[in-house]
Amino acid sequence: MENNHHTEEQNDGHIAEAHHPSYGINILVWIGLLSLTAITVAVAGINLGSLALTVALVIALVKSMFVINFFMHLKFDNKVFKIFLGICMITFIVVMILTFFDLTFRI
Amino acid sequence: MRPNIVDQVDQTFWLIMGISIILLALITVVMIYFVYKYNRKRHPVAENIEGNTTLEIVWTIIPVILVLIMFFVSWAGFKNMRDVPKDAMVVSVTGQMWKWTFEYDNKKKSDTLFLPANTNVKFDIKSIDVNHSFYLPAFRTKEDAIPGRVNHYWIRTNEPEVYYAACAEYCGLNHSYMYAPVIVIPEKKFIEWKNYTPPDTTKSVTPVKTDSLKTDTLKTGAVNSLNKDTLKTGSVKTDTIKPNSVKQDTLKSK
Amino acid sequence: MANGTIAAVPQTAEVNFYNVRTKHKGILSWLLTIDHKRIGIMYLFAVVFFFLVAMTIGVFMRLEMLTPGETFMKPQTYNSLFTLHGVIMIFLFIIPAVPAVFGNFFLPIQLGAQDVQFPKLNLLSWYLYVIGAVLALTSLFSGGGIMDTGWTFYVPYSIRTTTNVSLSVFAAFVLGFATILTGLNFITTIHRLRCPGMTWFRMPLFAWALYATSWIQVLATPVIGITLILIILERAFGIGIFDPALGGDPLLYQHMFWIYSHPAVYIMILPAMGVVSEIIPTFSKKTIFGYVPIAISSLAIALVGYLVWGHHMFSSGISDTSRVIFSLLTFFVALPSGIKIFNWVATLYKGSIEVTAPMLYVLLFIFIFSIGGLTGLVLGALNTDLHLTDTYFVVAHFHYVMFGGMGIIFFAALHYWFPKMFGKMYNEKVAKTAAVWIGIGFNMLYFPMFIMGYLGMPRRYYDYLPEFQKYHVFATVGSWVLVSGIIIMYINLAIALKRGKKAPDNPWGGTTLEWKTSSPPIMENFKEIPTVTTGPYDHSITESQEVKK
Amino acid sequence: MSYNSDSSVQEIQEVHIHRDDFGSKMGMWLFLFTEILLFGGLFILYAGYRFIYSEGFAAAATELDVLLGTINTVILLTSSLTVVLAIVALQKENKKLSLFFLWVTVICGLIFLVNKYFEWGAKFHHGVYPKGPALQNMSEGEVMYFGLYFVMTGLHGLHIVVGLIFIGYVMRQIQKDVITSSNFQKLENSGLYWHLVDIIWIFLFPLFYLIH
Ligand code: HEA
Ligand code: HEA
Ligand code: CUA
Ligand SMILES: [Cu+2]
Repeated sequence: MENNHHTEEQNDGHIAEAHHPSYGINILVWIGLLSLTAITVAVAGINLGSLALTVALVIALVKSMFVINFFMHLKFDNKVFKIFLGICMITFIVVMILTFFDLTFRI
Repeated sequence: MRPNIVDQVDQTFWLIMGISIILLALITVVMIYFVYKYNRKRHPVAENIEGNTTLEIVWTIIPVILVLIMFFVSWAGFKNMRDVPKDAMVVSVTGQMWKWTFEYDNKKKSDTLFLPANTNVKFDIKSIDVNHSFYLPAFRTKEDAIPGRVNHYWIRTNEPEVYYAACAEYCGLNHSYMYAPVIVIPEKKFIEWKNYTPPDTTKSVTPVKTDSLKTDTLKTGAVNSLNKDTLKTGSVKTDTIKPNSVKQDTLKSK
Repeated sequence: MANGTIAAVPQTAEVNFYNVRTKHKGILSWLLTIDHKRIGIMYLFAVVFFFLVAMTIGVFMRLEMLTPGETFMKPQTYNSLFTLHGVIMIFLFIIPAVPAVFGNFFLPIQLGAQDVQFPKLNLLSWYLYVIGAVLALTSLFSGGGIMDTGWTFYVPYSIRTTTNVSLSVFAAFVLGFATILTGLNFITTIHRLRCPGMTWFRMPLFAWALYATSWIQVLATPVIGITLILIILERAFGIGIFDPALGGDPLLYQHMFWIYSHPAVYIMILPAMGVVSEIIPTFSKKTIFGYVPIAISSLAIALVGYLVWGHHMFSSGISDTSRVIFSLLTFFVALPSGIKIFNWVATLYKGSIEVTAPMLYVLLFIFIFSIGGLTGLVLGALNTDLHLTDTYFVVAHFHYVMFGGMGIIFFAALHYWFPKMFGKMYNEKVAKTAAVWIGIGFNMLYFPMFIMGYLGMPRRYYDYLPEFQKYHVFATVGSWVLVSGIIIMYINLAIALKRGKKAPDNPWGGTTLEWKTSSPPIMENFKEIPTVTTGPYDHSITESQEVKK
Repeated sequence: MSYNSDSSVQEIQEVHIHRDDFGSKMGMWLFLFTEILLFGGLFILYAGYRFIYSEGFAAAATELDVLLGTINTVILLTSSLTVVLAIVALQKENKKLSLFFLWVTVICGLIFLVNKYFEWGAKFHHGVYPKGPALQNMSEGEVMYFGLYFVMTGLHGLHIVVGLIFIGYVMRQIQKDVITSSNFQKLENSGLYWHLVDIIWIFLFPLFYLIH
């Protein structure tokens, strides 16, 4: 593989050896996700007023962190992927905030 | 006395332009000088220069200062534009394909905008079909007419004069014919006009439907099929209004 | 296995990627190729074709504007033409122009790689481009006629007009995907395929520019993708998302549109800036001044470019607070562009400058782009924009930055890399004459538009008040000068293609890796994978083997 | 080896396609980002309209079936798990088990779609569809809500279909031993895609079904 001269992200391009996850941890994560689903549905029954949105979104965020870190393996992956995801999320959040500078302050 | 919006816009414009022209001249002159001085014929061997941190800092800081000056000047002008005087007379402006309708506080409607001289006027700008933009070039400002919203701006009229309003947001076939005459008259005459209702005005003034139009009515109304001439009648003929009839010198910077 | 094959490519210069024996023969060897160079050439011809189409439309538009009232077309035709002109220029020409043509051809070579990371995906991008183009052409002859919304597709007009908006918008969606895939490909290529020794800060600045561009392509294009799909859904099913009659908010549409389309203007200009950073050191025979600031400013432009889209909406009734914020941010986006300009000019200092055709275009670019960029500041200012928005001032601004920026640099790149891409030399004198014509014609055409705009001539106007006629006439005449310049340029290149002298491997004395392989390059780009030990523009070590022409 | 022998030409073409799992994964992630921002646009619209029409949205949200939504959430979470398990199984060189897990995923996906079909069907039946009779009588906020509901869940459903096709293709490749315990990046990429679809649902679920 002459032409696989990777100057960074040190590995030879084959990541099979990178990490050996087991069945167990993934099943645990799954149970966690199901519990969080149960919680969010249960909480939705209570009248939290304006807090409801925040709570639901926080739970959804936690759930997606689980999926991203374990199922999608990001926790064990190379740093670039974390940076990439960070760039993507920051872009999205900033765009959202700037849009709301308009919506919130309209008369 | 508040600063005049027209002057402020022109001053900001020429301030930014002035800085820009100086910068442009500098860049161009230096560039041409280098190309001449260090031409291969005169200067066959180049000297390798990697960069210079001091210079980088200088040409970051100076532009920062320049743009901040530009920003604050334009912001000051903008604040004035958005801060409507309390005593402003309100005219409601409604755009539709392809004409403007003006409504005064006494419900009088007109498709020519009559305004009293030396008065602050606030426009409430609406649209009943697609986006338009109520543009008064002589007053250096515009604001879009967006269906479902009311936008606004204000101006201060001067001495009696004839201007025009144009539509500056593309709105279909006759976008370029969506003018309205703007006639500033002495205050007394204006009040006379406003309170005078000729028995047959209703004919010349098209009633404006204010309830929102459904999508379909427009589609069948064939945005396409009208031709230029049918539309021109009813609206102003282009040659009757003198654009920027503000005297030439007011247009130039002060 | 790779090793053996590369060594087996013979030394004879005659074997290049055009005549190497490939699996498929004839036209198929192009249509099924996964070679980045061939794909780049295919893009070149497609892009130039659409450029000429849109330019011809532009000339017709100018002709119509020669006199007030009807000159030779009806308003509906004019409205369709400027829409078509804008859509083709933006989606079919300027966005793919430099990345897809020169990026495809030269990025892997400059990195010392044999191809992009995903060659098949690269071909798929090309096909998406072609499909998008075919859809766009189909939309002209089907449905309710040629779209007449302007390239911004603003709702509610775009929902209501009876013309064929849906298909054209879908074409733009497909074209968007083509650019996303190209961007994705380039990012991965730059991360994975740099040759040994090529650290991030030894990459040519063209690669840096493409890297920044690609990120915008990946992260911004999907937003317009979904927005365009929503227009189609509203037209087809009456789903209310933007339609104010159903409670939708047309301003949210504008937000969505410009969230993409402002970053998109930096998709257009960043690659051009990358090309400039290549050409200036080559013809000054010295390294670039301020490599790191230029590289970083590309990223900065990409970054800040995300934060300023609201400046296209100053008059639309967005909140005053957001106008102030967007305006401030807009002013900051000018800084990295300025840093680039200053560093380029500084590179000339104590160089050994040769004004060849590509260099002439670059000098022209610096002048014209500065005008375009600086007038952008007036538009970014809060109070002046309310006067100038949607007038010819804006039209002048964006032609100065788009045509004067990317367009001129497209010509520069074409001349700079022509010997490498086709192995032929063109007539230098004629090329320079054409550049001068283009420079004069360009300014005659667009400068009057600044004045008209300031005097209050709105854009997208089929007809105008008589007092503007003198400016319009001047501009129209300018367009003829420009046309002649461009025709001379293309004819010169066409002749060179047929009968040009054979080009040496390194006609300009360039230092980046593409000049270290044959002209045209061999199939695998290099006989053996190069190893890099210095920065990209180190002229001190180039052997003076270059052939002066 | 002479360059004009056919075999070498063959090889010249093949050199292009070198294997780089890391690069392939990077490409996949970048693609996922475009998907995130594709939905991101819709999420911005959702947020915007929810802000403008908070009451209409609250009223409309009560009309969705929380139970159905919850079931679909559980189904998708489970299918995500089985994809991961399929990767683990393949890494442990258990091809059969891996294929079994993928089958579970596919079936979960199909059940999800069937549920969605019934959900949409019920809405249509009650006249809740664009321009439908029920929508004519609703407030603007509710119309916006259902517009977004149909677009977002519809697009999500489309992604499920694409994910299923992707996984189906990967299963065939596993069967043919193209994807193996030492070469499973394609499987992982299909997994990444599927998880992303799952994550989007994780947000759609509370936003449409739970918050009143
Ligand atoms: C290649 C494309 C391109 C580029 C690079 C730019 C660059 C810029 N543009 Fe432009 N723009 C467009 C394409 C582009 N634009 C298009 C297509 C439209 C119209 C869309 C439509 O409505 O159809 C538009 C419209 C447009 C508007 C909206 C006008 C309106 O409709 O009301 C604004 C407003 O702020 C704007 C601003 C700017 C600014 C500040 C920059 C800056 O990035 C410029 C930065 C460069 C410089 C400033 C020059 C060099 C710098 C120096 C010499 C340094 C010293 C300078 C100082 C810092 C003081 N542009
Ligand atoms: C890259 C972008 C780009 C480029 C290069 C151009 C190039 C030109 N454009 Fe522009 N233009 C846009 C992008 C561009 N345009 C956009 C985005 C809009 C906004 C659309 C909208 O409002 O929605 C616009 C709008 C626009 C308008 C405003 C319309 C209006 O608001 O009413 C005008 C008016 O004059 C105009 C004119 C021209 C002209 C004369 C050229 C000239 O450069 C053309 C020069 C042409 C030649 C030099 C042709 C040479 C070749 C031939 C004649 C062909 C010969 C044929 C063969 C050899 C096969 N354009
Ligand atoms: Cu009304 Cu343009
Ligand atoms: Cu912009």
